[in-house]
Amino acid sequence: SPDSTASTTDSPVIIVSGQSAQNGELLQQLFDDYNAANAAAPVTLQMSADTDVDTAQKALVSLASGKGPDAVRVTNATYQTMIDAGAAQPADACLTESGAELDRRVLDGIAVDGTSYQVPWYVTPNALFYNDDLFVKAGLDPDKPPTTMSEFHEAAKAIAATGAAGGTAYFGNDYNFQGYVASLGGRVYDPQTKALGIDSPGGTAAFDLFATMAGDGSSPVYSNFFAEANEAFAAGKLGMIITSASGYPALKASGKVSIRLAPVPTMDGGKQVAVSSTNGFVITTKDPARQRAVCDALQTLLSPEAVTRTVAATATIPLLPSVADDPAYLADVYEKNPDWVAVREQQTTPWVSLPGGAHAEYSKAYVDSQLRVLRRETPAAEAVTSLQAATADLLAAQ
Amino acid sequence: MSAALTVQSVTKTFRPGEPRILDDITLTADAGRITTILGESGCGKTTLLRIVAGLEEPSSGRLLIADRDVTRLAPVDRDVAMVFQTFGLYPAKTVAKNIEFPLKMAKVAPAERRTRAAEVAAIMHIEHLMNRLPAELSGGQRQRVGICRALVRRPRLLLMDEPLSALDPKLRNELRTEIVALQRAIGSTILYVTHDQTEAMTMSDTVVVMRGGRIEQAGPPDKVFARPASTYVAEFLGNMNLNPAPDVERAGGYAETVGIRPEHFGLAGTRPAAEDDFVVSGRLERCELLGADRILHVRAGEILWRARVDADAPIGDEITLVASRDQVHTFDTETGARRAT
Amino acid sequence: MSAALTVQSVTKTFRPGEPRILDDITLTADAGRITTILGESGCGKTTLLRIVAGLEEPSSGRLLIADRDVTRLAPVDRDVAMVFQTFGLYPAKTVAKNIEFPLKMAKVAPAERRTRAAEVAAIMHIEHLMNRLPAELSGGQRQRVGICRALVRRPRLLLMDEPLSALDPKLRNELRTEIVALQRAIGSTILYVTHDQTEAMTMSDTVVVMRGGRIEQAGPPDKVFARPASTYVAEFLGNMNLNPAPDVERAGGYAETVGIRPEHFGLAGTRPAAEDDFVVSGRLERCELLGADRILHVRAGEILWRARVDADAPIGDEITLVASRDQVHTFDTETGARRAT
Amino acid sequence: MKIIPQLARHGLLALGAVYVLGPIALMLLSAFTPTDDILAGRYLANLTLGNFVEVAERVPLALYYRNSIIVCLGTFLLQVVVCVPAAYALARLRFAGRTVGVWLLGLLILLPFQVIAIPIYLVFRNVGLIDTLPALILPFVGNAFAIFLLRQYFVSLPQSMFDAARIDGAGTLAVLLEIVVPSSRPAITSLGVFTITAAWNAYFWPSFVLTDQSSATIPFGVISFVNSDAVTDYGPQMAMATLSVLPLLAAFLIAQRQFIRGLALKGQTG
Amino acid sequence: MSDARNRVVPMLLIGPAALGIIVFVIAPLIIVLALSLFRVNLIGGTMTFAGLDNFVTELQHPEFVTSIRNTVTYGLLTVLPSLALGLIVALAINGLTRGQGFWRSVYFLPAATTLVAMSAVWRWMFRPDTGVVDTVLGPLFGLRDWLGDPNLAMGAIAIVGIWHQFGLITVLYLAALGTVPGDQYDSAAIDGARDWSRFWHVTWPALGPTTVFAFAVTASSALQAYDVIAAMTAGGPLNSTTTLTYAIWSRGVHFFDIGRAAVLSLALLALSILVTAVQRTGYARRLEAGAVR
Ligand SMILES: Nc1ncnc2c1ncn2[C@@H]1O[C@H](COP(=O)(O)OP(=O)(O)OP(=O)(O)O)[C@@H](O)[C@H]1O
Ligand SMILES: Nc1ncnc2c1ncn2[C@@H]1O[C@H](COP(=O)(O)OP(=O)(O)OP(=O)(O)O)[C@@H](O)[C@H]1O
Ligand SMILES: [Mg+2]
Ligand SMILES: [Mg+2]
Repeated sequence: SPDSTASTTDSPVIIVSGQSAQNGELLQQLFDDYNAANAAAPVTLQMSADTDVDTAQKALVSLASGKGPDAVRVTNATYQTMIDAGAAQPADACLTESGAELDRRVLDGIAVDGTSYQVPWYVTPNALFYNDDLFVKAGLDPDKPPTTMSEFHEAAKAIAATGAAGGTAYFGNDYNFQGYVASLGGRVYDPQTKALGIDSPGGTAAFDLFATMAGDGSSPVYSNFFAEANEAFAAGKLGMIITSASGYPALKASGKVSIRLAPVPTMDGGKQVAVSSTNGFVITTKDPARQRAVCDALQTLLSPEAVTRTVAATATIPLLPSVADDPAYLADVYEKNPDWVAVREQQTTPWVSLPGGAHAEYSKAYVDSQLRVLRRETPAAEAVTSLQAATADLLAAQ
Repeated sequence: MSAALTVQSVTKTFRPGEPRILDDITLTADAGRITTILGESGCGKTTLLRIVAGLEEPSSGRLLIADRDVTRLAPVDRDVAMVFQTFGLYPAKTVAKNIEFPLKMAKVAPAERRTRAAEVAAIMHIEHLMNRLPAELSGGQRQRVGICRALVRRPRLLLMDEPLSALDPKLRNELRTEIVALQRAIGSTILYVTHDQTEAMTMSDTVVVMRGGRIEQAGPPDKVFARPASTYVAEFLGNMNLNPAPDVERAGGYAETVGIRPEHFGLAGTRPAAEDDFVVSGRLERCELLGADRILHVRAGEILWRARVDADAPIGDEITLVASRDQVHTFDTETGARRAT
Repeated sequence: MSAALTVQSVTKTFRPGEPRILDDITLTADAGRITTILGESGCGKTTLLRIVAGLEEPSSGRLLIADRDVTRLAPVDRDVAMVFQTFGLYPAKTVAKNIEFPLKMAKVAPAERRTRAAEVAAIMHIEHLMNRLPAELSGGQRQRVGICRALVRRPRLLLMDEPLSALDPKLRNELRTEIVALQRAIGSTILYVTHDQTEAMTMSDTVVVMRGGRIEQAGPPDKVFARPASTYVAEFLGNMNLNPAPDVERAGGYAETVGIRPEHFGLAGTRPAAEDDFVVSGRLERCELLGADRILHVRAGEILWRARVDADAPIGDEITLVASRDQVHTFDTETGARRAT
Repeated sequence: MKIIPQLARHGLLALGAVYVLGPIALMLLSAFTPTDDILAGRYLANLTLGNFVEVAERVPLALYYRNSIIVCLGTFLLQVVVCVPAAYALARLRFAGRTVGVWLLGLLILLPFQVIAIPIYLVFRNVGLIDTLPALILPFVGNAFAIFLLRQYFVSLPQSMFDAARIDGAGTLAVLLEIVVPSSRPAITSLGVFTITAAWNAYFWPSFVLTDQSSATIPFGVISFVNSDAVTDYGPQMAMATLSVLPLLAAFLIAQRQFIRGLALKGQTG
Repeated sequence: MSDARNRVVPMLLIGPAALGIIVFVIAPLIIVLALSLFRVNLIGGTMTFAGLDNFVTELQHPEFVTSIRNTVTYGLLTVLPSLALGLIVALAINGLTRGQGFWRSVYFLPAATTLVAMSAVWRWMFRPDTGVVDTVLGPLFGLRDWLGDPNLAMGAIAIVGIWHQFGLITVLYLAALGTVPGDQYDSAAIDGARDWSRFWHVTWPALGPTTVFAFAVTASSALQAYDVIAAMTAGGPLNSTTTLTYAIWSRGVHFFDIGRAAVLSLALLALSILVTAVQRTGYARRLEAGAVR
């Protein structure tokens, strides 16, 4: 067992990752290479297709029963939960020791009350993905993607007029939504003040936008966003989708559509801001020797080579700004994909999650509210109000 | 006498290519009489009855009921009723409902249904059981319900498939008498299947002996009993002694079997003897008391003879049995057929 | 003669407070003999046998087998075997395995098991069936397997509960003979339940007639037949005519029933008459041919008499029947008990 | 003359078979078709085993099969060992508490496992059974439904067989092993079908008590192709579904004769 | 055969099963009752007494009523249709002169499949617009995107539920039809009962015990519906397919709220007792005794 003191490092380091479909192969390769180079404490990667939330919860349960993994892959949706449960160990030392000069935005994203509890792998902002061919077909200029939501809406209408589905501004959770709220100067949740900002101009405007677009047919309504929207876009049936940049390889995989990327359109009257979610690993073992071994393994993710491979595969923001323009590393990639530069340079706001167990339930409540808005069962204003009230109850119950 | 039922050259094969279960059966049942079908297990009795009822179709041949061709008619349109060996009552219905059921299917009005059911129930003495379920009846009572249900439609022809064989002997005696009385009372035509000799002999106006899907012999019971057409019939009706003929009895050089009924043997000396009497002597091997009579098992060499004598006849160890010549039947050993005498 | 089985005052009640199924039964079965228990359905025959076997416990009373008290012993320790009406074979075992099973349970070595099973199978002529499953056998064959299984342990006492009633009449005759032969051959003690009169009369050394949980009469079959202790016994053994006595026959002022067996009637004039003969005259109502005999149904006023006479006796419409005085039984009408004569 | 109604029946059944077999056929077709072709509706245009190869690469199939087989057989065998004696006693022996027992069976048979899943989960967590195969087996060993099914059959066995066995000197154990079990093959087979199907298909309980792969059963393999939030890989998904379904289908086709005999209920629930 | 032995042997036989049932059914039932009174922190491993708090919170939460209503709806949508379909198909197969075995196998196949796997297939068949259901049935009935539509999703789940279990019901009924005494059909034919009367007066009463058993099987699988939902809709959209079972899982495992999940478990228990009670009514008893027509 990984926790038994006798066998601190001679058993493999166990790292759990869900979301195998999201860059799982790349992750496996990175650790395979690590294992090949360093046989002392090899990594066993336990990967599943579970969602990030399920992965975190299962890990928490096994940790509580005393036989958990050494590290767990997290996203912003689960990071806070791991910390609140006391499962995540501080990673500052490990980060410092690696000597990696991390992007400021990354460090901001992972610092909780001044301490970092994870070793990041990549930071993914959301971005506008659009289908070059459909743009042309709709009489739009693919070189001038929409920069505001009004333009986005117009473009969606034009595409919808061709018979394809227009575009989706919403997402399968509140990832996009948090960006829209920020664009109009709010914050869905402030960890410091514990204030909620769902019921804010940005929140209302976002829900309004979703409802209007669904109403005029320029946005399809997917009740199961992840399965349907991605598939529709990959199949060339959806013109635009605002989603995480890290989804790039999966969307690209079908090879049928000419994907172009652009920064997330700005909310009308707001500022351009994307949401960023950090994908990384929290160290969960409490055994110092094993912590060492885990840290050692995770540090490979911070090497310029790893960052290059990751970004090349995912269109995410490089953890190390220095490699971006380095001809030895990413310069080539950006040259080949000029769209990516704008995406990389977006203003970002970290995707926050609610503390403790509240996040999962909030997340579900959010998706339900969004769907009601999309189906125009609930007006936007009412939806934000009731969602905020329900979320407040959840926070109070913590 | 008019024929209530005519079966013409009926043949039945269940699966093509397999042997015939019924092989060219032709018979008539006289109106107002009881015709009994007799034969060993599996000889086709039930199959014949089911074909007459319309529950099976004949592979070839015709059926006439009261001179109307019914070969292709549904059971209910043939105006026949049937009493099953296994009763075939509806377990979820009361006795009254069971009896009324055929009338209900014929859309008879409820009031009349009740009257007619009560009528037949009275004939069979089950008026007091009308509200019971079949599960709450004894075997004899169930069979009476079955008969009532068959009678209530006043069918032209009543088919009964071993109606008494599942019952205990006392009930069997009782119901046998009741069935005959009933038939006398309402003058119906009955086709009755049994493999009980007593039933066949006592109840029927005609017996039909079947064997392997064919009719072996048919006629009034006393005639069949007196002149069985084969060893099969002789054994089946009256449990005849069938033994190889002693050398002196052989004629024409082919093997013969003699048949003598146990009750036709007498003890030598207790009856007037004739010149040509058939005589056997042997050792008494076993002696079964059968109420007023005794069955003596007498061994003469390899051969065992049974004789039925008075229970109080004096017997010793060595016994001589005598039968008069006209009670001695002879059969061809090979084919079992009666020798012309 | 030593008693193989003694039943002492055995009583059985299944549920407290309910009437007794067996009520103070006392009987002995002689070693090496066949004792037959007879009685109407539900009178407790099976229950008694099951108590003897140890399958049920008596509510009170004692059982001795070969003078050893076995009342509290498990079935297997009583040295009894049983043959069931419904065979009770093990469907998943071959015939050989079925027969060997009791020996296997007794931890007899496999080789010896096989020898002994083959032995009994030979007695019952089923050697060729040893590898079949019960489902592949006919009823008669199954029952023979049941008997073999009972015999193979060489039990002191063999219990048989209506072993033949599920079979057809021909098979029944065959097996009846085989069972008697077997019993003669190995000299076992048999307690035999039946409700077939013929079986009871022909096979047994002693018959025990039961009625409603009590023993109505017990004794050698000819004795019981000759002097039935009650109308119940008289009717059960030999189907006696039981009718109200004519006024002149009444004695002592209380109601009497006279009983005369059909075969003890003669036609007036065909036999020597005596002064005190019992005479009835009436109209012939029905006449049943029974092979060599005829059953005459003679109605005298309200009363119907049956008489068995020779099939060839001359008969008219008006008939006078005669029975000699010593063949006339009288019973108390109220209780059914035999009047001392 | 009875040809027409017979044909009508076959026609009706064939129509129903579209509903019944449709999904299975679609699954089989898709399993051998590349995902792109599936999406375009071109089944079998390019026959491939690639989906199966991909499944084999992405999930530890052998492990899943091994676990599923252990769980199925373990549950079934233990159930037979535990439930056959109980069902025999409830069907054939007279003792105080029998009526209560039979009555309780009738009550428990409808109790959804989900009602009690949480406490069992908590207990297993405390005794360290999480992520183990026994955790998937133990809760189903003493099973009311199994006892009910077997009892129903035992009640219909002829009494004389049991009487004969007692007279032949068979003790309780011998009666069970030599008489009851061999005579009850159909009932035990149908119990096997119920139990093995349930265990093979179970997802609710395993998703409760399993957090890692080591004890995961076949349904996890399927789920791992369903739950991803990226574009769905229909080909491998259907290949995995096929792989998960085939063993049971084969087993059923082999055992069906016995199974169907065991399902002919005669008696009552009591 | 001593009295002591008489008492000990049954206990030995019942013992292991009784132990299993006590440990894994009775005791957990008691624990559920207790848990509903506590606030349970699984990760921290603490339990604090909460009185009736869990009940108050849960009973006020829309999820409570919704999940009960959905469970009942699912039961209504699956139990009777499964019985009816199973019976109809069994009758159709039973009347065949040849091909009985073939059709029996065909109709049983779904019951032998892995529900989770087949749910994936079904989910795909229900895909909006491009799935088989929308392309074939959509134009006929004007319904689309079953799984995405809160009004249709439960129907879709029920279609899959019925699909998976009615073959088993068919086989149950077929087995029962094989044991209906033939002499009753013969009687009915002679008595003039044709198709419907014959079914109603002979077949249906004889199928009583099987109907009761089949009801128990389908009702219990309706109460336990989880796999299809987990694989096809995850309780959505808008909780329209959140049954009690799914709610227990999401509340207890997904939201880590064991106390309130226990309350939901108790609701499921109450529902199953209710169904059992229905099963014990006069009608069902008469049905079981084969005395209903
Ligand atoms: N439906 C059927 N399919 C095939 N063979 C059948 C069918 N019904 C009867 N038989 C066969 O036809 C033959 C005659 O059967 P039937 O039932 O008429 O005999 P039975 O004379 O009534 O015999 P028993 O005295 O035993 O009732 C038997 O060999 C039987 O196996
Ligand atoms: N286990 C039991 N519990 C209650 N009553 C029983 C039980 N076994 C038998 N009886 C009753 O005891 C009486 C005698 O039954 P038993 O089986 O001994 O009759 P039988 O003489 O063998 O009848 P048959 O000739 O019909 O076989 C019957 O009234 C029967 O209902
Ligand atoms: Mg017959
Ligand atoms: Mg009896």
